[in-house]
Amino acid sequence: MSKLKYFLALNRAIREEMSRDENVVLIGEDVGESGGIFSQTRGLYNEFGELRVRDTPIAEGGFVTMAVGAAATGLRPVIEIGFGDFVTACMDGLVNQAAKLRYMLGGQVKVPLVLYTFSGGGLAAGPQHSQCLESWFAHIPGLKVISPSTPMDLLGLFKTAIRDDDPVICFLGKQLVGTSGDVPQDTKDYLIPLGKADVKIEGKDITIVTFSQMTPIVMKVAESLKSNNGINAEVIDLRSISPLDIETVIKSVSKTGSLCVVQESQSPCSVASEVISKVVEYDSKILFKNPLRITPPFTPSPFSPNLENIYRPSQVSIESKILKLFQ
Amino acid sequence: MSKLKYFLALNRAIREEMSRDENVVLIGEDVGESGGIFSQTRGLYNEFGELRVRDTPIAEGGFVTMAVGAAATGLRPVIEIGFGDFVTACMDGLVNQAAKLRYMLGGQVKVPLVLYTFSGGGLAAGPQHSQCLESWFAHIPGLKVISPSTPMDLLGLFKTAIRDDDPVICFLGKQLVGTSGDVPQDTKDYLIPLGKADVKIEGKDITIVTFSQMTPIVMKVAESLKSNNGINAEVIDLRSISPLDIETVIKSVSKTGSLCVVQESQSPCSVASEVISKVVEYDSKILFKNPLRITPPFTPSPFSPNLENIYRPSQVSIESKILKLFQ
Amino acid sequence: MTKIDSTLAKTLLEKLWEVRLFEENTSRLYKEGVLPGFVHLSLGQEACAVGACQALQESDFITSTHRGHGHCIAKGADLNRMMSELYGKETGYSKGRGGSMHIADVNAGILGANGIVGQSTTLAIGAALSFQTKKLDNVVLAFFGEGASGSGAVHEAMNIAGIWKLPVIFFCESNKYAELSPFDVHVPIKNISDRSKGYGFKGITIDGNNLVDVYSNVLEAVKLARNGNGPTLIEAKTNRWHGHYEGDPQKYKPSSELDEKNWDDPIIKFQDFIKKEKIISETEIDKIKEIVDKKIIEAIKFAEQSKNPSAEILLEDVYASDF
Amino acid sequence: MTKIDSTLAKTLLEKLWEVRLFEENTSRLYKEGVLPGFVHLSLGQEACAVGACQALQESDFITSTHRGHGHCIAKGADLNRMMSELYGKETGYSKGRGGSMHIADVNAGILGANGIVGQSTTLAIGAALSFQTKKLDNVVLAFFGEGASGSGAVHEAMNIAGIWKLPVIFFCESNKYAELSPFDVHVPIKNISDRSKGYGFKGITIDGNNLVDVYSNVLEAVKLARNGNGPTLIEAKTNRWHGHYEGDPQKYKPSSELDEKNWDDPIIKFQDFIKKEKIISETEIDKIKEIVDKKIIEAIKFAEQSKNPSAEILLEDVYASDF
Ligand SMILES: Cc1ncc(C[n+]2csc(CCOP(=O)(O)OP(=O)(O)O)c2C)c(N)n1
Ligand SMILES: Cc1ncc(C[n+]2csc(CCOP(=O)(O)OP(=O)(O)O)c2C)c(N)n1
Ligand SMILES: [Mg+2]
Ligand SMILES: [Mg+2]
Repeated sequence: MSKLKYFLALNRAIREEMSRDENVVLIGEDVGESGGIFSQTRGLYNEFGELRVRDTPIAEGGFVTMAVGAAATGLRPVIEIGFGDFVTACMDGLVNQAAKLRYMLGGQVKVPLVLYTFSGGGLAAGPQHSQCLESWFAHIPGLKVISPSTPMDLLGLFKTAIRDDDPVICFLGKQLVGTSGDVPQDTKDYLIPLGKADVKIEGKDITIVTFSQMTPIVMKVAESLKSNNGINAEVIDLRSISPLDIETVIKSVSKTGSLCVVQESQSPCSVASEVISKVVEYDSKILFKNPLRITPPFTPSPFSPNLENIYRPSQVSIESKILKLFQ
Repeated sequence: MSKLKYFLALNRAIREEMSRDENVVLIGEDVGESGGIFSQTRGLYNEFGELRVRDTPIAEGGFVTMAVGAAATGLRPVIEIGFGDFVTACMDGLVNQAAKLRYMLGGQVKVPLVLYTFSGGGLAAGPQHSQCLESWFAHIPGLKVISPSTPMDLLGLFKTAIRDDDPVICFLGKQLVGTSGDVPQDTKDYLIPLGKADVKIEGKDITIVTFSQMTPIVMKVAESLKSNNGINAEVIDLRSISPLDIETVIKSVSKTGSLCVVQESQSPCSVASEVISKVVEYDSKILFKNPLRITPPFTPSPFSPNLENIYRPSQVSIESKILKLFQ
Repeated sequence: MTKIDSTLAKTLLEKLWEVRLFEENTSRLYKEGVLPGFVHLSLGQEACAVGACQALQESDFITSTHRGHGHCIAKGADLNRMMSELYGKETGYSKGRGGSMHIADVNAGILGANGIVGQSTTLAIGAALSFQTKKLDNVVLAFFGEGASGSGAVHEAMNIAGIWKLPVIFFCESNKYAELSPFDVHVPIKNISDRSKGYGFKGITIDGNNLVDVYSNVLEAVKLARNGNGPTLIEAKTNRWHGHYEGDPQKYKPSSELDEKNWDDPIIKFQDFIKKEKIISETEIDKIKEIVDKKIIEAIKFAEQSKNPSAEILLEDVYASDF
Repeated sequence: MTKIDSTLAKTLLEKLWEVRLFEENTSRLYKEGVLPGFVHLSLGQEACAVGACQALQESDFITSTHRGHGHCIAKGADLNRMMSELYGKETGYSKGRGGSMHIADVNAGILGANGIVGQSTTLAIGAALSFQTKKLDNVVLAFFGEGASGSGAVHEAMNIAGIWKLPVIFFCESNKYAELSPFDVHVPIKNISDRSKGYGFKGITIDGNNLVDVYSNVLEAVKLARNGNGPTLIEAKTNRWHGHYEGDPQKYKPSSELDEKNWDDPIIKFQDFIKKEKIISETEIDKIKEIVDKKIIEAIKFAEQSKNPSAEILLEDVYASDF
């Protein structure tokens, strides 16, 4: 094992896969010579050249659908959309093209592309630069959605995503960019399958399901609940949003009898709604308490740090809501 | 009461509101002189003139954001997007502009616009012309979402939406276009408040929640369950998706102990997920059976009528799934 | 002017008739209630499809629109599988899952018709990107309409293609109407081709009903693109004889345009040219039509005898790998 | 050439300094860690903001971008409330909910800065639509960057504005960079203004560092728009002195561009002009800067003394009516 930063895990995943397969290309705004706004793509332009690493104009709709056309004709594009909020500009390419092309054309093509974007709050970036929109894509057949919380998961899932023959959308956590974590020494063929959740902490009293930037916070909550309140929470990091590893969640809830989903995204029609629905559809009797969603209030994400701190689920707010369940 | 067709209810709602308030304008592709592809806007161009009824070029992204700018400066635009699938082209205008402008600008503006679109399948229109995407918008604070199933509801909700000071997205049922229904004689001020579900049929054995084109089908299911199986289903037509009238659903489930949501949209992260989650969060003990979602399989909407008939929930398929709950 | 020899003339004429008769029969079958869904026909625009595709090689690609039958036929799609797809049958190109708006034959270089206006151009630059990146000398031709020219997608595609000098031809079938509304609702200038200057490449407006004009101009654009000199925008002025969709009452058209006598027929135009230049004989001309007639009847029979797609086909091909 | 009298010159110079000193102080405060989030400064581009807005009336509107401080100041926003917004305080224009990228003062005709590149133009045509529909003779000016010009939104806005002859001015601050990449990554031609022909209206490229040029060209465009003659596209070539955002290491710029000595200073340019034409005296010039200096200090004090937004502010203004 060695230590690697989250954004460098992304960089390494792309580099290794570009070295392995010359059909992998990188496309996006400022991913080229400048190396990206978080330095996430640095070095790749020099290593792979201007044909395989392309700085685009500001035209997310255009270059995402372009990538679909490229994927259907033999390339394996990796596309960057800087902020998760800007997916609004490329929905057609993802939803009406990438997700449906294979089905619509009778299976004649595959669309192996990966789109990654930095999502979520915590940087006082304001209402148009802080959203979490992964739930939209989980609603769409034909797409796969991942959201890794650690450098290791990012590396393993991203490499799998690049090798996957379907379109995969990867929501990275903005606040995680600079965080460090263990990764294997040799990662060349380090792959984590899509659709497998990770039980971060085992416990018998409550199942807390979460993903992306909320994972490290929820882990602190679990530690605190244990040492301060004697509550043993089981923490599940979904990692994949679609496919969703509901088996792991159900197994856990069957043991704990209690379910809480913590996410930074809005609550209605979301991953949290889906997890809860799937569990009670399976068997509503395994719940001994009412399930709980911990999400931001139903407002846009505010700029001012003191408001953003109230808006986003925090260790304190999560803890106090969970403790109420145990009163 | 008099009879009116669904598409003419839309026409009348727009006409009456345009007569009442000169700030109401109609904008969209072919909404003008030609009167719209389903004749839904016929006569409006002649009555209100070229300044207030505008045929746009094919630029959904552009004219939706334009409408946001217009709404923020005093107009009350009604916008048509022909098929629900094309909202992919105007997500930024709806989600990053319309939904957030008021909040983001400190409450200095309001954004009174209504966007309507024809959604859903049943016309063998294929994968890019049959989707139901209302769940995406219910996920977004700042937007309101409605989906009426009858001419009366369409008329009353749409007029309310036009008078509402917030952006409202209205998903109309494509298959409902030519259906007829009662409307009040004088509809000038006939308003139905947003956020109120309609109990279409009362029953004590199961609560079936639905909306839009599924409503008439579910009503037939309920009739058949009653006469053939002695099962009394309570049918709730949500009408509003956001705000969502969960009180009415909870009241019903408290009585029936059993919940089924039928929708034409995809299942994951959807209105159905939301309804089920909200009910069990409120009190999972009120459910005596596991809740059930009846939705299409997780595939794009196919063209061929025989596949589309399998894809979409039908009276037969809904009935047999509900009957299983009672075995 | 490009030389048209007798072999080429026969091919071109055969293709023209294939498009014409395929569309006429589709119109009839739709009217008879045999075909489900929506169909958008390209009657009157045959010279665009045939002229443009003839200038391409088999390994070149096209992308197409909701009005794509002509393009697909011209690029070499199989009439049987096309017709079968319109019927929604299992032997159709999309196994019945796509219908008229989604016909593709990737082996023949048809990346598919597409139901979202404008996206033919963005998908096209994607295929062009593949070719450029892999250092292949293939080119891509994107069909789109004058209505589509108002969409941001088309602008973004042309801008990117201009910057990267992608091997792509933007072929605009400027057919006077987009759905129910005329040219000037969509375009504030006379010729859309004027926009190419804004992207740093060549643009030209031509008579889209003149097959030889279309063919020779696209040939030139293909040469530029194949040699690494980037895109061309070709605007072909043409006419959509039928409604936007079959069944469209076309109230928005002046009656003169509805009168067949006034139609500028690209096939007659080409046949007149052939006759004048004495490239092939009149009997040969007639024979071509007869042969095509049979092929279409064959295609209809094929479609009718094909099975409806089975329930498994509904669930297939959503993903290429595990989900 | 437009006549600049002493009153006008004083106003212009004051505005120039307001922008300059506001931005310099913002830069300093950001570096000191006082300001949260991201800020994008318009240092070097002051003549664009001031010249363009001076050509408008108070009841005319502007729309702005992520780099909007200068535009807002020039159109008459209150420095105190602006600075307070950058601090995230309750007295800010957005009550602390928007920040640097969302400053608006609708009473002053500022429909808001916007964080989504390109949408300043589509929001602008919306305001222009309001004016045209209500038969008011106001106009709207949309600021956008050369990077934004590649987006479909800008094309759709210009096309619609061209067709409907909306009273709008498209003002492109062509400042050589979009984020970290130079002009030619985004634009395949020399002058973006060439694109206006494709939309049927006038386009011109000007020196965006020359205040008088900017002012007089926008005046002319405003006259056209106000008289119902539709849009103009003005491309003002200028320079972004600082990074894309404060903190940007700017490794992508050649060192000559980073050297202040090489900066083409619009304020010095304008002051030289004033001096040469003897419009106002040097002491007056110096006094203006002093006055502005005080205003900015005032604004910072106002911001610092303002309260952080209370929790209720988080929940307010999501909807204008019941939800
Ligand atoms: C994004 C999008 N908007 C609207 C439509 C509906 N629509 C289908 S065809 C069409 C008109 C297209 O006009 P044009 O590009 O001129 O092509 P033509 O039909 O004349 O071949 C429209 C508006 C669509 N399919 N996609
Ligand atoms: C739709 C969208 N894509 C990308 C971004 C990220 N972004 C912010 S500013 C910017 C560059 C804009 O360049 P330009 O239009 O030239 O304006 P300038 O920054 O030079 O003022 C980019 C890409 C964004 N905010 N919105
Ligand atoms: Mg057309
Ligand atoms: Mg710039």
